[in-house]
Amino acid sequence: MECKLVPSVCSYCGTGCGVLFEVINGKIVSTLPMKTHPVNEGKLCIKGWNLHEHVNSFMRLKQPLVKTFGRFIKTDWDEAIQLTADRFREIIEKYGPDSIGVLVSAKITNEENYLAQKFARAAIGTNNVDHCARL
Amino acid sequence: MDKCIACGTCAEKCPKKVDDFYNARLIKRKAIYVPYSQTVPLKYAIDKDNCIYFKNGKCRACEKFCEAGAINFDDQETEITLNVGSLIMAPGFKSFDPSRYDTYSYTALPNVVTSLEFERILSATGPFMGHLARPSDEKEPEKIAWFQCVGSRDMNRCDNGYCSSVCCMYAVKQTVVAREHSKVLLDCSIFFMDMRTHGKDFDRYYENAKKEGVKFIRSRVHSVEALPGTDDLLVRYVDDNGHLEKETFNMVVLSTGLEIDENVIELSKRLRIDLDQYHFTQSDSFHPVATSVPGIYACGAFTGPKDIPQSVMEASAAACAATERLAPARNTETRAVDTPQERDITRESSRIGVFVCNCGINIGGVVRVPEVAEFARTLPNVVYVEENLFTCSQDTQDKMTEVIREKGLNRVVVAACTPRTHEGLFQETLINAGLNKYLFEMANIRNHDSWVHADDPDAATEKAKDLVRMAVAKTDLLSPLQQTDLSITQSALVVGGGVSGMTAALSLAHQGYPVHLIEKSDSLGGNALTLYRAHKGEEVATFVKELVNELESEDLITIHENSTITGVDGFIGNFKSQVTNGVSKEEIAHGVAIFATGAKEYKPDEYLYGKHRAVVTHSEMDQLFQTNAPRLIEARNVAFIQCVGSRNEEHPYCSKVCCTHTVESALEVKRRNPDADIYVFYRDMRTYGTREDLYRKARAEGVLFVRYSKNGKPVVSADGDEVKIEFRDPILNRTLAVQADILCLATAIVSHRDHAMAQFFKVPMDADGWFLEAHQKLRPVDFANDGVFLCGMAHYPKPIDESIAQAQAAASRALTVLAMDTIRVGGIVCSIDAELCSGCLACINVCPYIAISFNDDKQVAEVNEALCKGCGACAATCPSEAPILMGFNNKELYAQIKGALAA
Amino acid sequence: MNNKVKAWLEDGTIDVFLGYKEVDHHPLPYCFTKERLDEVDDLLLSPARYSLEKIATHMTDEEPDIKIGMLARDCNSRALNVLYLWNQLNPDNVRTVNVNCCPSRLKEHGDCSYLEPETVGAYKRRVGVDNNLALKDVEAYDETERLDRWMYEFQKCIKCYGCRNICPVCFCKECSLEHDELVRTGPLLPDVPVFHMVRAVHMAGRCIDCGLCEAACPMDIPLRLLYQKVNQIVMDLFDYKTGTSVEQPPFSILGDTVTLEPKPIEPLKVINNE
Amino acid sequence: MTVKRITFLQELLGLLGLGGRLGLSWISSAEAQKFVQVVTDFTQKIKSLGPNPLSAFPEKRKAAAAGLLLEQSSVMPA
Repeated sequence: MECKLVPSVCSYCGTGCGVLFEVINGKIVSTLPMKTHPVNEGKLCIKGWNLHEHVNSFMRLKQPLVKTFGRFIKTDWDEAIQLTADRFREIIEKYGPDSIGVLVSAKITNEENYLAQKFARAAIGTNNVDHCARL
Repeated sequence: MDKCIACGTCAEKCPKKVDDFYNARLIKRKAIYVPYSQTVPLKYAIDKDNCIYFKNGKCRACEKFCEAGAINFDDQETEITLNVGSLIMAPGFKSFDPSRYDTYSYTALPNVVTSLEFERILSATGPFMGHLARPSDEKEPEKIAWFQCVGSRDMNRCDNGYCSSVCCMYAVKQTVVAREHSKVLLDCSIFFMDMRTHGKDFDRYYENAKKEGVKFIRSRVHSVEALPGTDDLLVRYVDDNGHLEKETFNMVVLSTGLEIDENVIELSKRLRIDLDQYHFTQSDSFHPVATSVPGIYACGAFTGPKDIPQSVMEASAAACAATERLAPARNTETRAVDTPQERDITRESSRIGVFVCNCGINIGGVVRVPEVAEFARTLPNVVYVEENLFTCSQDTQDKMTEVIREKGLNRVVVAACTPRTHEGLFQETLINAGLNKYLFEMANIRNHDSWVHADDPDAATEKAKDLVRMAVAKTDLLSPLQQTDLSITQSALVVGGGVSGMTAALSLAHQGYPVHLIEKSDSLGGNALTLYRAHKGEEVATFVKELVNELESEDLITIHENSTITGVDGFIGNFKSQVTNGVSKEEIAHGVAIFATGAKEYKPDEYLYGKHRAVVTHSEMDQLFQTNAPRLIEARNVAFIQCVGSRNEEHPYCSKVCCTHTVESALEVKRRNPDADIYVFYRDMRTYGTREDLYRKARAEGVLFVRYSKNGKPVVSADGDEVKIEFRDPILNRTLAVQADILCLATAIVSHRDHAMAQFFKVPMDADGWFLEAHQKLRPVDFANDGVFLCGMAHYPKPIDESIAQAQAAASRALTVLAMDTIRVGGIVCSIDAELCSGCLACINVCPYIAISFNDDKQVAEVNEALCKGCGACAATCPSEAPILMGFNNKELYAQIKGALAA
Repeated sequence: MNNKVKAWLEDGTIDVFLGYKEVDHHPLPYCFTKERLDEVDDLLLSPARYSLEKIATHMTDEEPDIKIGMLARDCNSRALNVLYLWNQLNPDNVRTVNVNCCPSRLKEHGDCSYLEPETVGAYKRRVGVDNNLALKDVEAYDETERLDRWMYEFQKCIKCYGCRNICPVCFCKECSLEHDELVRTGPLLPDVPVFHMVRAVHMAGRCIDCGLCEAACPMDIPLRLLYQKVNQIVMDLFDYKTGTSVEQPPFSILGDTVTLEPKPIEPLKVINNE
Repeated sequence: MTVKRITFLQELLGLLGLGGRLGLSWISSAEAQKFVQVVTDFTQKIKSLGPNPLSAFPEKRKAAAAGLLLEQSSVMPA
């Protein structure tokens, strides 16, 4: 039996509530609010309470899919990234960089979010960047 | 008669008023009537002697108003010939007519009523709708007196020397019920000679009534007179101390005894049934339901005065005795019903048919039925609506069957009367149309609507719509429920090899079923082995010997002596019991079990018992008789003390058998030793029924009966070979003493308190250690746990004749299970969704039928369909809504509630 | 204490021990094991309370026979009693190190110092129910005032289910509060007051008045007061003190004798607001 | 059991100010008089208590959002 309580920060929005993941035998079974966390003081909203659910969700994407002939087909990362890059380039060439927008998620880290906006501005060349938890 | 739907219009319109005999002539009824509200079948009948049409040839009002066309003036009495193998006589009794007691002024004063009349006064369906009122002015009485033994224990003014057995208890009950009905604290007095509350839990009831303030006055009343200027009654009586007292009451109830009707005596003559001097059947103690004519059996008050539990037991006993010889013919005239194949509707979308009933004018006269039908059409998934005059009539049923087939209906709602009377009928129609019978729902727009809102048709119509909407909402979610047949092990296990157990075993074997008889000791016979004679004088030993012989020669009976049960699994029809005789173990499969584990004689530690040779118990006294001990012949004084260990704090019940046993023994001593002086110290002599004759005979032969009170017990001290008994004489009010060579203690009968057995078969035991039957009155030998039955002293102390009757009754009840090849389980039962069950055990704790068990492997609760009665207690308890009550599941009920609130 | 825990882990009395340990400057629940025995030296009594018994039930879901030791404050012990009773933990497999949760005013009644809610603001005091009030003060409000105040509180509910999630004695596999027929999915505010009433009813015979629900409520709904009322009624009606009565749960017919005889209905005390 | 459970709910509703709106009575099929009495009394009682106060609450909530709850509420500002 291995049971760990792993402190973390809720990834849903920008508030930054402290959470504890209850991990039993390597599986997250529950999320608890961190009592001593200065931000949430032991409270959570419904999204925070269910953080562990998207980790364990059977609907979670675990590898890239490509939509071909209207259906999603499993593929590998190299092909997926190559395909995406090719399509981006095509679109930029045809419609200009402002035709692309980047929407980032609260479920990734701050650093990843930074990278995402950098990617938008430097790699794509667009200012159309937004975040789902823009409070 | 088939057409009558008991709507009551005929009686409403009938112009002729007649005295209502059922309500003791306290009110009037009509010339067309139902004799009483519980009649089966519930149909109106014309009282030909009072009907205006039959007298004058005119009227026929009932015919005019009967929408069902059910009135038939040409109906004739017919004679039917039935060929039967045996006959059971259950003619009941007649309440004693107290008119001949002129001193009680029954005929002259309206407020002197008989107990049966008072019973009607208390009844909700009685003349005053259950309000306590006296006949003269219908005012509520504040003070009522009951006179006991009116027409019982009386050889002077009537020839009823017997005790009617039931009056003491019913009088106490009437005081308690009357006090519940009364708005003021009702003053109740019972004038009695001996309080005979000898039934199970009766003494407790009596003591409670005393504690609650009901007055018990030991006296025989002298007279009742009218108090001039009022409707009140002046009662004169002599109290315990010999003083003449006067007291005023608002009302007097005469506790009238039970008698056999002249017509019954007449009938018995025709059937050549021998009756005793009181016109009860002549039977010996060992064949309580037999009559002098082979093949004719009797039960109820015809065999002697008795109460409901005893009558119900005897009824089952008679059924058993009457069918024993007919067993080979069982099922030879059975016909099977043809039913069409059930249609599978699981893949069909809901197609609901709604049938709205006018019930003649019963509903249609108030509720605007066409409007309700129109409304029903607008409800979701309703594809067919029909309006009927009488939905329950046979032609409508046939049509309904057709419509279901034609329109492809898969769910049916009938908006009519109550499912209590009509659900079965409509379900039958569904079955005939090839639909599962649970795809049906009723909306009661009659009893709940048109009847109660007769003065407001608009509101009633709206309510009818609500009720229909609710029913449709639920019906939409109904799913077909399955019943399955479980096979039955057609053999019985009888626990206890006393007279009860042996009788039950033998009865079942005679009926053709194998029986395993478990006896813990090394011989059969039980308590009967110690007894000398039954109360009618028969030798017990001879009978037991014959019984054992018969038992041993019966091939179908396996006797397990020295054996005990160590575990029981299963349920009705499918029990498996582990039996061990100390050497080997055996598993017995059986379909039913009968408890006949008996009871034992209490061994007291008072009155020098065990310390002085002169002091014996009843069973020891019987040994003296059997061995014809010289002590008996030599004794100069023999004394008996009653209620030793009974009716006290430790055993707050009456042991029932001891008073009779004492009187019998006193007479036996007199027979052998006429010169002996005999003293009986008693609290109440409870020689009920015809046992009263023995009491009277004992007094006639000079046996002295001295009453003592619970707090003034006789004091016994040793005096050489004799004992000295000091006692307070209630009449002289002085302390006296007698010497006795033999002092017989009438000790209590006490329970074995076999908790293990109770647990094995999951049956309850009451505070006194008696096994608790399913219903004290109506199911006296059944347990709440199906397939387990009870008889003999394990139930309560009782004499040998009552034990035998109860044993036959238990066999009879067991037979109702054994005679089936299968039992049908399922339908409206619970099923626990294992996905939702968190194994908290709450449902198991609340299940009154012990139908839920815990599966340790899966850590979930599981329902046994054979035991589940569909009460829903588990579903109400479970916080996770894991138990699903079929036909009443949460979704269906929520839908119904939403339907109710949708208006 | 530490030595006792070490000894238990070593001799196999327990397989794991649930206590607290400081991680990243936060006192957090921690599961000590035989393999890392010296960590037991860091075992501490946290000023923050977590429901260790709830973690224990999650562990037994995985390994039913695991032997668990844990730190037990009075509220933890009461929760354990309830969980034993409802067959969610096996008392034979649980060992506790009882700790006195000082400073504690009325330890026996669970009214410990953790359960003193922060002083509420003027607005709430005016229109809502002050979390610091005693039950009798709340009951003293008149009928309409009571309704208004409670509905004000319930209407704040953001339906986070935190009260249920944190509750040490909520163990149902599927919660009735998620049944669409009872509490509709979607709408916020939840069906007032059905959500809270259903939960209150389900707390009968379970709530051990630990106050974790109220502490976890982001909207400061005075849940403790509500469930205190539940406990009081359970006490009055069933003569059952949740968490300390260790016999049968109250909602069981066994308290009365199991018979199908109709029993006389004892007159119950008149409802105070009739 | 039922009587206890219902009393439980009655008490709980009482705390929330919804007392008196739940009743329980045992009436046998033979006690028509009692049935009429009980239902009439209860209907009367419910009528005297007025319409379901909960149905008014969505409006109250809207009012609260507009900062009007204080005026609407029977609880007047101190």
